[in-house]
Amino acid sequence: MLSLLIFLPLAGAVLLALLPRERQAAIRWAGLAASLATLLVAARLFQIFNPASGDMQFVAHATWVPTLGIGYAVGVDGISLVLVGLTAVIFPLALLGSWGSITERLKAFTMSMLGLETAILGTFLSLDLILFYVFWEAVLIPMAFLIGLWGSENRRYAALKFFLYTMAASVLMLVAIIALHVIAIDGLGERTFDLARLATLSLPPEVQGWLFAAFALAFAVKVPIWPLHTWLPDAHTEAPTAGSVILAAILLKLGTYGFIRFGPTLFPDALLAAAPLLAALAIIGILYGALVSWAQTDLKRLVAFSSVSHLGFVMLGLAALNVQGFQGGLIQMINHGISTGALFLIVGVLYERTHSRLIADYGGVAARMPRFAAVFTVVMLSSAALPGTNGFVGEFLILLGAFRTSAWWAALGAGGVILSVVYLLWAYQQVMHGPLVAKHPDRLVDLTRRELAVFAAIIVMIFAVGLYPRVLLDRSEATVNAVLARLQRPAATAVTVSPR
Amino acid sequence: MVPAPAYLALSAVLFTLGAVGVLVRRNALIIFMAVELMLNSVNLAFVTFARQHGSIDGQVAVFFVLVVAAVEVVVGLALIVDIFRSRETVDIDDVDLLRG
Amino acid sequence: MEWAVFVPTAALALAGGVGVIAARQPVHSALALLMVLASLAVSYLLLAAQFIAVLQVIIYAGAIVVLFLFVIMLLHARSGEGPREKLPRQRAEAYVFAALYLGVLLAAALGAAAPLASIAAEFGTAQQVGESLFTTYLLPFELASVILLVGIVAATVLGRRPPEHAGRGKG
Amino acid sequence: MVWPLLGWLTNGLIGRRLSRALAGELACVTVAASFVSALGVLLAVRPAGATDAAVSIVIPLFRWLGAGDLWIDASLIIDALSLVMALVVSGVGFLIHVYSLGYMADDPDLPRYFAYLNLFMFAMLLLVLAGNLLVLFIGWELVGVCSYLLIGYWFARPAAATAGRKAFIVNRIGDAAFLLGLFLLFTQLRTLDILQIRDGAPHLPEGVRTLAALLLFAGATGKSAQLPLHVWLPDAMEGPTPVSALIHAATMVTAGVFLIARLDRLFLTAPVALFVVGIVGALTAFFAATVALRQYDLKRVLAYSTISQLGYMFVAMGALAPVAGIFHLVTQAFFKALLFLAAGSVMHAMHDVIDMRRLGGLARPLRWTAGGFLIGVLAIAGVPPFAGFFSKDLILEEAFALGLSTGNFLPYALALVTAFVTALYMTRAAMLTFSGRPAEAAAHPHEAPPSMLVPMTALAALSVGGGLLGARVAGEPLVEFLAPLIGVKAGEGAVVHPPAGLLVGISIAVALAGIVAGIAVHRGRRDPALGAIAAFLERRWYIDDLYDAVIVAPGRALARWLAGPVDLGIIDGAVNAVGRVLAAVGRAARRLQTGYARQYALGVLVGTLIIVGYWMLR
Repeated sequence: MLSLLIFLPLAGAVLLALLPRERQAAIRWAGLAASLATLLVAARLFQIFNPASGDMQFVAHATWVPTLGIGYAVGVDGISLVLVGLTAVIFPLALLGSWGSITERLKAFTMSMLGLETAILGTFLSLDLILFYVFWEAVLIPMAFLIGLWGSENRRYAALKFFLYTMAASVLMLVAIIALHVIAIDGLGERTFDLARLATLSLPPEVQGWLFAAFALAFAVKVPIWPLHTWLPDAHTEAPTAGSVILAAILLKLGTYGFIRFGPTLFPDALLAAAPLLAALAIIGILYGALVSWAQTDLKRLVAFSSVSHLGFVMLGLAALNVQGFQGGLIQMINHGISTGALFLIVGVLYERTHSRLIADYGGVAARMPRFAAVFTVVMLSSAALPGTNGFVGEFLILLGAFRTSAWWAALGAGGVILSVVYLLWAYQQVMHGPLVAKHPDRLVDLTRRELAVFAAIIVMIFAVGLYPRVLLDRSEATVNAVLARLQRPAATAVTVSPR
Repeated sequence: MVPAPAYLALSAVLFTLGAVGVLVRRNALIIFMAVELMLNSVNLAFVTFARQHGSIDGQVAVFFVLVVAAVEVVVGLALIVDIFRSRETVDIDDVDLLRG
Repeated sequence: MEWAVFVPTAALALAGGVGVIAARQPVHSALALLMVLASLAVSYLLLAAQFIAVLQVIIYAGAIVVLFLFVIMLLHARSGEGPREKLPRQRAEAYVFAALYLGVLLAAALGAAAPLASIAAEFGTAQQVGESLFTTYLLPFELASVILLVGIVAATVLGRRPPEHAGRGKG
Repeated sequence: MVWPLLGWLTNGLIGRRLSRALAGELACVTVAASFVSALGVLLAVRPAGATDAAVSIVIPLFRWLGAGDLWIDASLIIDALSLVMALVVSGVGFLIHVYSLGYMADDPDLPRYFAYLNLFMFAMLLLVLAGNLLVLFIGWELVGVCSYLLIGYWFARPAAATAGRKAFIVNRIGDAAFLLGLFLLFTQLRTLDILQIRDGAPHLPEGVRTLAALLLFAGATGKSAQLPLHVWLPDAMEGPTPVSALIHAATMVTAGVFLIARLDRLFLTAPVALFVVGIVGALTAFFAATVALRQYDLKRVLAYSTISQLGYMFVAMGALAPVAGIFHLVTQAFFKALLFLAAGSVMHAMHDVIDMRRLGGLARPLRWTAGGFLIGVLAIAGVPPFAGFFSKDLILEEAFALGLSTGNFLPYALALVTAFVTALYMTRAAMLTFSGRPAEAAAHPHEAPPSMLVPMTALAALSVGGGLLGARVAGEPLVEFLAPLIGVKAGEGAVVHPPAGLLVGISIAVALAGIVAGIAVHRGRRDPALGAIAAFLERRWYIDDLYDAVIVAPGRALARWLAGPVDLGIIDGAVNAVGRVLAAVGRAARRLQTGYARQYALGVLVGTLIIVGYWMLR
């Protein structure tokens, strides 16, 4: 089941390779079909998933490199389930959203997208550290292509920066993975990279600290946690619309997912010790991202920095280390995927029409594009966490969780709630309100039917999550409890690690 | 009976001669011959050890070295001919395209 | 008795080795190399490696040296060394390090003082080597054939005259 | 409550296809349906409520979200308070919808207008009927959004768009505090259900109660435009006038007052917080009234008077008399909506001229409007028997009583002075607008269409008679209705009763004096305040300027600084510096690659020498 899910997009990409590159329409439809098929499988998974259990479900094992104990192991629990759902939903939308804007090397583009989907799903679902690492790095390749080949003016620089920055940080994670493996040879008496097996190790705090630091660095760059965020605005700005959407909606979640998946499981003590630091960085990220957004002149950069702010909320929720915080962080990951993805699509709509991302080049657009204005309003309010939309559920739970850990965290985080309105409304007003300013007013035609369909789906999700978040929350609750339970585990049966 | 160290010493001297040839000469052909010299000195060491330990494995290794040497010479000489065609020289110092 | 054979062959081999690296003309080098190879073949016989000795003569002396000579003829047998030494310190450094190297190697060689093992009469015959090759070393043997194939293909490709400067830069 | 939601959905989604008239009428019908529903519920509850008005009917809807020990049930609550509020909201809302039909008749984008208006009605009803603080918060934020949308309705005008944004942001500041208050309550009580909080609040530690109450009050100051978060309301007058009447006078801004009444037991048991509430209310009332003296924009005068009246309501809350506050809330909704509608009618007639210096002599051409405005003025000034008199008087009495029992007469004194100033500036506004010479801008003033006049008439009637709801002579029906539910002063049975007659006399005298002074000043063509004070008032105590200088400008500068030097310079600079260092190392290493194969070979030899030597010497 899960393997099918993971490799379905890849299979689609392989099939695409057989299509002649001139038949653009066929390529588009085939790519969409592959991603929709994946969505169907994911939906079925969602349906048969047992929400009462906090364990891994649908686990599949296979040996891969037996001499080193590397295995192919996949499984899904409540946390990865919702993220898999998000991935499966966003990809068709992203493909639809860039329907007309990609005409050059369309086949390669679609194949990259599908390959990316496989890599991301694999990352979310793998239970073996090496497998995880392979998928984790595999994500970079199609993404760097997406930025570097279909991006705008400064794309080479952005792609290179993105690739090197995240790659460099991940290498340390590989070192830590190997270190864990070596420790496990002594501690468990077997060669293994299996997460469940490694989780039974109980490491001394000092070792945990170092290993966690290595993991955390890789994840922190991906999230990105302040001050490791500077690749993000460049990558976002230069990437094509679909690339930005995927990057914001899903790729950043890999980092936060990593924190959830590996932090409590492998390094509970280190996580407990690092939580205040993470929270502090998260809060700085929230406020900093919001303030810097306010000063941007480029719409895409603005949205990119808003991502820094939003992901700061996610990290704040995770650092709270309680149920509300975790659940809120999880919901916020989904929200950010939906809302920020939608914001990038919105910028894409404008860009497609006038080829400018500068805020100053727009004004009074609402008069010419009323439907677009309505969509923009809803998405903006969702991003600003208006109650009733998805954003509120996430921020409410996060801040509540943070409040229960430390009232000051929540108070500072609430400052981000205010600032988010400041920059979003500012940008909205500059672009949509006031007298009409545009280089080519006649090109500002309202949303097409296809775009409307994409946004309709997004808006439905915004309100669905906002009004009935239990669809997601119920499924992840048991898992979150199980994960958090590990943090309360007494540090018994410590394995002595012999220095080599 | 000539003891093993004598053969090995001969092998060592031949190897060093080959190395010096590689380092000092600039004619690609001669460098190649010096390499052959080094390979042969190693072969001698292999055979000596095979004899010393009474194991046939050393001679098998020589067999493989021979194979590799043959291939190397064929490919290497082809390369030299190719370079000569394009640059009219076999001086190895004139071939510095990979200079940084 | 064996010393009487070993000392002259060793002396010939050494002389040949010096000749290889010292000769002005490549042709002389090739002939010196031939001398080394022949001397070594005799040594192999002394070391109970009849099969290898035969191979040495056939492949090296018969094929490889001929190939060298062939190429030397093809390239007008010019010395090929340019008039100017571009690496002035290379020669001195090479001698120093080579001497050091020789010291290390000799130390290793003289340290391996274990007596020769007693061996059966058929040691080193083609039969025995072949048996080992086709049982224990079957896979490497097959791989060797692949290497040979690759070499043939490579030489063919490299030796082919390119069709009119396609993609060939003169730089 | 569901009705306006339906209206919003239909108008928002397919409004463009509907005929223009239909869109408006549909909106009116839905709101009317809400009103009728509320009335029906009232009548249904009434028999039970007559004996036991404290009963609260909770209607659970569905379990909204849950995480750990947090469970939020979306539920509605129906009791005396929420019904009163629902009736006021839907009633005034209905009248204003009807008025809008006339006022907005020329607007090209009518369905959008009514969609927003209906959404607002939905949100406001959700707010007043919410059974859970979080649900209330949804309504609370949603009305803020509607307010933003409606203020910025004419988005092509930069001033309107900016005003809308300002309103939203200032509200958000209060909301953040509100949210923190919610967290505090939840961590203490493990629930956000309003009834459970009411029951649980008195058992909390004093400090927690005070802090929670203050945080929630901070939220209320944002929404109800109290000091120091009042700055958005005057700017909000950029919106269409019916919107100002509905949202920024009658309903939304009173949400803060409602919140305190809703959580009366929390507030009434936190004396420190209550003290702050009373003082802030009184200061705001006084401040806003004085500013109103020197405004020339008719709508801004009304806006400041709204702020001032809201201050009164908070005074009432601070004086342990939420019932009086709610009473004033109701009457204020009537007469302030009336005043705004009259002002709107003037604008309608004068082609959107709103500067009072360019108006004048309109009493004759706009007979009905002028009459309505006059009634409103009398009501707000507190002249009997108009509605404002009774409610304002009740508050003054309670404030006096508070002074007697605690020795804190400041709220009473300020409130009394404010009453005088209120009468003064309202008279001034009325005189400037309606009497005197016809102003230059008076091209061809024409009376408003019936769709505008009828609601004004209805509101005028309510402004005249509304006071009876709480008047002592009529048996105080509203007070009777509400008192059992809220504002139970536990253990304060023996309150010192002030000499009611005397106080009433003082109030009336002050009001009349204010009116007389207003007329006199206007006649004498003298400005009521002089010199530096005038400038001070005209610049609204420099509060807006202060905010601009202290918060907005530095914030913007900080943002620019962070985005420029810090982000691009330092942080990204560090990243790129790493890249540059690596590139430099690469360039240095490049020189090792001479291209001479023999040199490489020498390297190999040395390398093997080192390795072999190491192994041999080891």
